[in-house]
Amino acid sequence: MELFLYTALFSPLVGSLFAALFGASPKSKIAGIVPSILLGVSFLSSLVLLILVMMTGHTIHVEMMTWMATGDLYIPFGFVVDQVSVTMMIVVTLVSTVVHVYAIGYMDHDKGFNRFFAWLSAFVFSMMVLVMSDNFAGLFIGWEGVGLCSWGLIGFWYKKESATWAANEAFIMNRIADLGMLIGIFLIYWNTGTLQYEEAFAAMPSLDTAVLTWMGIFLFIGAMGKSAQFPLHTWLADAMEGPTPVSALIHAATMVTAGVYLVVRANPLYDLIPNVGLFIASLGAFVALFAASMALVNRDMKRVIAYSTLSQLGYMFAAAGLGAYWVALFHLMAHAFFKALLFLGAGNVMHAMHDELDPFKMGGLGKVMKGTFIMMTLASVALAGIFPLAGFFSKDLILEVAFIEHHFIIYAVLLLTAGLTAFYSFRLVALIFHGEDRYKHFGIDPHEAYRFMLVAMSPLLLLAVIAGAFKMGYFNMVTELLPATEYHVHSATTYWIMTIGTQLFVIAAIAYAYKKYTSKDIKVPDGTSKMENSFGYKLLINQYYIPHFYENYIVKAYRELSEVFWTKVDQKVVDATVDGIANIFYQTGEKTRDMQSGNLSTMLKWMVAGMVVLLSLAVVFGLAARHSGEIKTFLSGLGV
Amino acid sequence: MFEAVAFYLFAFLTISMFYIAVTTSQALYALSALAAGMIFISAFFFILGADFLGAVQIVVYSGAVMALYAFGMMFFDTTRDVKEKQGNKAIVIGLSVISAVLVVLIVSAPIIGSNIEAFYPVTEGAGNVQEVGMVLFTKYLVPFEVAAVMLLVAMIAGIVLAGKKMDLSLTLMNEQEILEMREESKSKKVLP
Amino acid sequence: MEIGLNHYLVLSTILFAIGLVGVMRRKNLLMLFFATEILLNSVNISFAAISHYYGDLTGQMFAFFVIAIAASEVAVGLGLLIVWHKKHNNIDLDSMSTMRG
Amino acid sequence: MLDHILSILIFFPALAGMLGFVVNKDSMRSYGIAVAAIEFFLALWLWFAFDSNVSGMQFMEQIALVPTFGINYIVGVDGISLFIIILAAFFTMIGIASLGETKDVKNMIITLLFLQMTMVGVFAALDAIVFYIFWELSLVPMLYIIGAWGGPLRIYASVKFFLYTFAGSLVMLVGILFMAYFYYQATGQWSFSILEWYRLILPESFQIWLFLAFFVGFAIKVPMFPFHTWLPYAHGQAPTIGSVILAAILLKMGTYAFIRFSLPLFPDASVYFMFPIAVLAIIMIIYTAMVAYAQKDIKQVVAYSSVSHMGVIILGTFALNVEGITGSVFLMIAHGVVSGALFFLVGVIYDRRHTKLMSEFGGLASVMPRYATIFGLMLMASVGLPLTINFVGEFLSLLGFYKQSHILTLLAGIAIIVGAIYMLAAYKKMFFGEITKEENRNLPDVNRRELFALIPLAIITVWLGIYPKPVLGTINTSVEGVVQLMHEKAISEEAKKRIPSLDILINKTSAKEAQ
Amino acid sequence: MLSPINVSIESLNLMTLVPMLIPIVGALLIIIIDLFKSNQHKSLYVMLSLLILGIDFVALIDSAGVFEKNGTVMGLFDVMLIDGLAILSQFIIVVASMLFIPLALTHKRFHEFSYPEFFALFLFMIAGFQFMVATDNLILIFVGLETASLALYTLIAMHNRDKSFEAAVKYFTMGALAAGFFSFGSMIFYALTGSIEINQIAAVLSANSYEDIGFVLIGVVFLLASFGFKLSMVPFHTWTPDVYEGSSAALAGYMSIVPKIAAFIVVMRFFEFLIHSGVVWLEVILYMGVVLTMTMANIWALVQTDVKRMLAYSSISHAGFVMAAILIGTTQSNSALFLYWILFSFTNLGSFSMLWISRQKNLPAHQQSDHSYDKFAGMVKASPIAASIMALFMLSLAGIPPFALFWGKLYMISSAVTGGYTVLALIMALNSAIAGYYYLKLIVYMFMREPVAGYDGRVFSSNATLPLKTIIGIAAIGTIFAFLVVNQLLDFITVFVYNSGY
Repeated sequence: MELFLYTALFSPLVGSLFAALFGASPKSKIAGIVPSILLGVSFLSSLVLLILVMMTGHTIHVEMMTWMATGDLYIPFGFVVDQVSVTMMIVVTLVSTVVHVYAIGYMDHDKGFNRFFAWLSAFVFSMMVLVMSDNFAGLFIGWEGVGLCSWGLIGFWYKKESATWAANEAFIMNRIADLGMLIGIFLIYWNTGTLQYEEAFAAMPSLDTAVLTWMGIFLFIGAMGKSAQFPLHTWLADAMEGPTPVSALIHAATMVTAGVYLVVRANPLYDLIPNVGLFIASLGAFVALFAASMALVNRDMKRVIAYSTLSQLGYMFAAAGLGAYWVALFHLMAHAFFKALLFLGAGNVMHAMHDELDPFKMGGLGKVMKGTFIMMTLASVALAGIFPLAGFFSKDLILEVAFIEHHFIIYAVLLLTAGLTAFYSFRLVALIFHGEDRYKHFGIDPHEAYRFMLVAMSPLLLLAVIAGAFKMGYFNMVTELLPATEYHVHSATTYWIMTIGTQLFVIAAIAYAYKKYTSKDIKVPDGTSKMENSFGYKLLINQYYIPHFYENYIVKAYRELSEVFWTKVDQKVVDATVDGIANIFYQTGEKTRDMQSGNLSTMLKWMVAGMVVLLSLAVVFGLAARHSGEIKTFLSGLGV
Repeated sequence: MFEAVAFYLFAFLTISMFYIAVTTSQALYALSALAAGMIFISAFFFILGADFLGAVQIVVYSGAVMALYAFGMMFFDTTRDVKEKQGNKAIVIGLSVISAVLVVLIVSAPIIGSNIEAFYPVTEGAGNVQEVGMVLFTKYLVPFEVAAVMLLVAMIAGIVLAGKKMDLSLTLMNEQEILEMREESKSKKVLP
Repeated sequence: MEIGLNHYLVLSTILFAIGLVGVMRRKNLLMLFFATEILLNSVNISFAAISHYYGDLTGQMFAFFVIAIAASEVAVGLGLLIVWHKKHNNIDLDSMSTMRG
Repeated sequence: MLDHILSILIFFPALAGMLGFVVNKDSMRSYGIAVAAIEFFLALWLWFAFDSNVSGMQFMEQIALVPTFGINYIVGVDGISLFIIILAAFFTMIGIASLGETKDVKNMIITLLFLQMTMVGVFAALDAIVFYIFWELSLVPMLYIIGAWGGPLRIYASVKFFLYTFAGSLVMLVGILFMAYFYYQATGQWSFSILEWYRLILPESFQIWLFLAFFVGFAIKVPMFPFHTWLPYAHGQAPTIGSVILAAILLKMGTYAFIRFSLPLFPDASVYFMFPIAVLAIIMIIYTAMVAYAQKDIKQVVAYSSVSHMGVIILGTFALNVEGITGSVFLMIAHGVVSGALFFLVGVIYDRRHTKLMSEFGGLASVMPRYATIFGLMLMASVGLPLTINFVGEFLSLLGFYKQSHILTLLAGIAIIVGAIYMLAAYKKMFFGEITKEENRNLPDVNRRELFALIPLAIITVWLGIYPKPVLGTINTSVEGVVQLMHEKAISEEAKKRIPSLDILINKTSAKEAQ
Repeated sequence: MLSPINVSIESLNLMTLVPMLIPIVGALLIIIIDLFKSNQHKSLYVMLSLLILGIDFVALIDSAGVFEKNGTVMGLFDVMLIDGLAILSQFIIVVASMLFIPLALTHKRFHEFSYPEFFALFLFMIAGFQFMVATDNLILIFVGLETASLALYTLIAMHNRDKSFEAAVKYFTMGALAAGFFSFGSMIFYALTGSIEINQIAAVLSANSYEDIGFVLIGVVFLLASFGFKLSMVPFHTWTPDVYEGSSAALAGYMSIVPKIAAFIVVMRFFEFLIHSGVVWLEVILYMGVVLTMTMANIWALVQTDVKRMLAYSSISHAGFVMAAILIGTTQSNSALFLYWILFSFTNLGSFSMLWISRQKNLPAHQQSDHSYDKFAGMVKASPIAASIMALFMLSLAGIPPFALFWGKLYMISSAVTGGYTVLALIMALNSAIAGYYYLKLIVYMFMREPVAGYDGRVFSSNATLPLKTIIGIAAIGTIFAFLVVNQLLDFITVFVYNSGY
């Protein structure tokens, strides 16, 4: 079985290295095909492992070799395939296989084709390390690895200023969170003496709650960065500068969910500290609403989807924070499928529209791109959570959890968000595929994507539709490891009211979106309409001015402070002090060298003067010595 | 009483002579005042019973030293005032103050240790010259001889420095010039 | 009014101080040499006086050697004086300051 | 031969350098490479023959030098110094091999060989005076390298470098002499042998003063804030090879000396000064990282980044536990490799364009993809990405210090953020974007000679990042010895508490192995 | 009446006089040779002097053997005092002189070497210094000092150019003032104790337990001023740079070593007992003097533009450094003084010799003085070996290990530490750092600067001949390999110093 494990883990690496071999040479198809095939292999191995885990309930734990060992510390490269990690493996390998195949078409005309696959496969490998590692250090390797690949892929079109800027932003923001994670790891090590999940979690119940709380907080800070939770969320929208397959894979399906995975993985810890859990849930709910609100007005197709991702991550955290780890994980999985699908569909549209991203400039594309149209619509339906698509099973469950746990505010927020989700999803669909063919004004001649790209997307479509069916099987498997809380509303009536109410609310939102955005009056907004000048709109389109705030008050301040440190402090204070000391000596020399006037008379005077000074000192001392008795009486008379 | 009168007289004389010697702007005055001061000093030696020393003082200074000086003065125009640019007077004044302090101190406290034993006591009944000879040629034989060497050194130094050979400097001439000079001096030697 | 050692010492110190003043204010090399002679001579008075009051001959010895030293210094000093005068035709101290700093 | 391998390692390059005067100018480069390669293989042999289970000194040699005054030529190597010696040999080799078109190449190579002698000598010396001799002597070749081959401000930079370090080490010399005097008082014998000194337990007040005396010397060498200002000048003006060796080896002398002298000799003072030094280290980390961000010259960026990383090393050293110290020793090697490589890389571009201003570049990624790749790898190593060599060291250093202080570690951890900021910004300025300058359009990519230096470094960077064990294990053994010694010597309660006793630790590990 | 005295020859210990008599006899011999046949080549006199000094050296070895066996020997009515200090310092004097005298064999002709009297005076001077160190009688010290000084003034002036006359006059005049100080100081001590022998002065003073401390201090001040002049302590140093600049480089190097060691011995003899009897004032004054001398001289050296002048200031600073040994006053510090001075001799003679071989007769337009820094710019291009050797001497002077002077500094600072003068040790260390700057400056000029226009590389060895090169070679070897002999030297010195009771 270890063979499958290693195959699943290292195939992407091999694929990456293979593609990297061609890194500097002109595009060659093989650099795309081989990694895709290898990912397929990885997927199949994961599947085998999944079946194995499902059937037998056994987990596989291997220790490949020692990584670091010093003092008390012992960190191996250890990998574990258990119910949680195998779920993640399936999600990761499946989505990435699809994305790889898709990207062969998508990146067809790009000069950096080979490089792209090297990065992409490397990302998959890192992600696999992240999910499969059996210890926090290994997790951290993957954690940073995906960060690196994300940097490389966001900034893939490195000639674009905005892309490289976004890449750096993403990396640095993630680093801020990584610091939290690192501190969390240190805390775990110094308190439990190990970084292995099993041993560490086993030791935790005996620890002080304060310590555990700190651990929970710091680990969650790590999760916040990777999963772009408020206030570290701005990078995710900017990350849309990367190629669309990257957005689909990294910024929708896999990497951003790593934070959720971490919380799920650390469930024994979070179970011990429900307060932190509640905080996580609240933050999740807040982010869900917050991100959804920004998605309402955004005029960048990919950014809308990105905000939607953010919002869904909020859902997941809400679930995980409330202790419903399996629900969070389930939503993670379902979300991965339909969101990746949505992104890939958006990619098709972009291709068709020659990289135009403003949906107001599209319209009526449904006629030209039937396949894409169907897929994106279904994905949106799934995202909105309409029965019986995947979203319904996972998302409604989260609502139920919130309800059952008696966190009604969270519930209300999440419910509202569900409506908003439906609205903005279908706003997008409506604007892109329905209504007038506004694109004609811009002289664009859209066309459908390659057929194999659509074929490649089909597994995702399928899963987005039917994933709900796996719920019970999944539940049975995963609760071997995670707390097996079943969430049932106590009374059937309430349940039905809730479910149907939610559905109706969502459908109403969809209908409203359709009504509003399929009308023939839709024009490309030019900043003149009343709505666009309203405060709310401005607030939302400017993302609550948060990026503005970051740019002006943090980035700029940092830059200026750095400049001050260099030009003022380092050069004018620290260095100037050193040079100043040296100069004191030199200047003293320059000033006093006149003492050596070269005139013999002056020299003689110096000599006599020196003697006289010594003499007067001697006389003073001699007098003092001779009259020491009197001086003493005198002083004592003064009371000294 | 005699001693006191003599002391004060000669003290006054030496002080004024030396004062003139260091303050006058006439080289000749200075020279004369110095010579006179030297002679007056010998008076103290006689008062103090150091006859030999007094004799030496007179011989060396008024004879040898002054002769040398006069010899040296032949080079200079002694009739005109020596112009000396004076710098900061404060230093000179300061030094005088300190000297005053020193004087006061020495006057106010007797310097002689109470338990001093003479290492080379004055022998009763012997003349000063004899005593001096006795000590000089036993204990101070080596310094005496070294002093002789020192005088030899001074003599050589005087001869070398004042000699004609110093007129032309080999240090400043290049090889060519030195050779030419050599040739010239040889031919000169032949001529007269 | 007994004349004690201290009288001689004070005298000697005064003369020494005069010598020092001379050393400091003289700008003519020859006159400067006079001042140094005064310095040495003033000390001789003290030596003779101490020698007298201690009844010890060492002081006289010292004075004797000081005289010898003074004489040799004169010889060398005069030599230097002459050589300088030959080259520069003056014996002014202020002209001797080519080296400085 | 193995008995004298350290002496051979020390004096072989100098001897070869001496003979090098005879070698013809045109063949000098080959001669240099050959000598350095032999030296490197000797160093490898040393590693091969080294018993990594022994925590004490190995290959000790002792020759009386001034026995009356207790000065002996004692050399030896343990896990702490072993790898730095190898690194020194390695960098000299690839440094000479990758030497570009330089004037007076002969002088340069001879100087480098002399420099190598001093470097190996410092790390092998076990007698304080011998250590001091090599320590000071190492300034001279470096002075020459910077001063003769450097940039426009080279003389200012080299003199500053020399005098600053010199002043510091003279204070250290007073400390050394004081220490010897204590030894003399305690035993009635003069001795400068470090191992002998280890047996001495000093009263705490003396420890503090002596610690400070040594600290001045070491801190300037490291260089620690606020003594660091010579470094940017030295790096900024030095030729590539000078910067490489300065960053890779010479700076390590300071941190190495902390571990060799300050910690075991003055355990109580080390604890006493732990927090002040940690604060300095944190200022170093954050402040210099910010200064690095403000730089316009890529070499200055790397130079300031060096200071920043040295801060982490200091922090790890003063964690005073096995994890931290091992981490800091490892980070010394890691930083040597990575910053050395970065300076090489800067040199590559400087050779082509004769400028180091970042504004002169932009879009290099498309012109010099291989260069960009290697630079990227080193950049990632520099920011401490896992599976690169730096991460292991930084992780362990910070981990170690976390035991001592949470808040300070948190602050120090900002290193990973600020480090990323200036490095990524610099990379972006140089490599990303459109090519704006016409001169950059046809720059040749890295050539074979440069690859000869860069590829091995890249391999080490990744290899030791993934599999640090052979190095880490050896270091660990020796560090355990040091920590145990410190614990045993510590007088104050505080120190006993701060410095872990290893009996427990050793038991634990063996228990783990038993399982 | 005076009765005749019988003195047995044995009790005179005439042997004690032998090392001083040899140079005197040698000097007379040279004069006599000149009398019979004048205008002989200077090499004859150089070799004769060398031989005589060699014999002197052998005689010293003999005295050293006697000292090791019998300890301190007094001779000739207890005027001569042959103890460890005397022997050690005479070794330094003689060896330094032996290293100096071949420097007369220059390629170019210089005025002084055309005189046989030069060599005679030189030998007389050595005898004078030897007398000065081998006695504790103030009279003999005075006479010896004057003999040597008068000869030295003449040697300087014999270089025969304006600057050397100026130097000689300055040196002479200030020397005369110092002589006045010396005699006045001696007078005060004579008045206080009735003796002019240092050990008896010490005995008497301690017997009456320094009741007249005020007068003691006044006497000390005068002696300090006079020896401060000889040792060029600030503010009595002003003659040093000018005299060094005015005299030939070789003689300047010689002056930086031999007269000073002689003065050090006297100072050590005189101040040691005062320091040890707890005269706090003296300790404070010496402390200040040492620090001031070291630091100020260093600071002035920083701003010099001429290498020889720089070296002059540097040697003032070194003297201050060594003066610390007297202040510390332990056996270790006194041994350190000798060790330092021996090592310093080699290095400093070497560096001055390097200047000497590059001496030009006529200065080119761009050059301000004989040995301005500019002259050495880019020297490594023209003569790399000469530049390297010069750099070696500079590094050694700066105290870079393992070169000679480092060991001296090491032992000196150690003695300060051991003696409880930690702050002083730190000041000494930091002064070495300041000094590093100006030594480095020359290295920078030689190795890192481009030569100035109109540059002629041959100038750096224009004055070199085989003997000069040999001397430089000896100095260089001594500088590099000092670490091999430090141990033996230290053993030797310590035994001698310790057995002399210092």
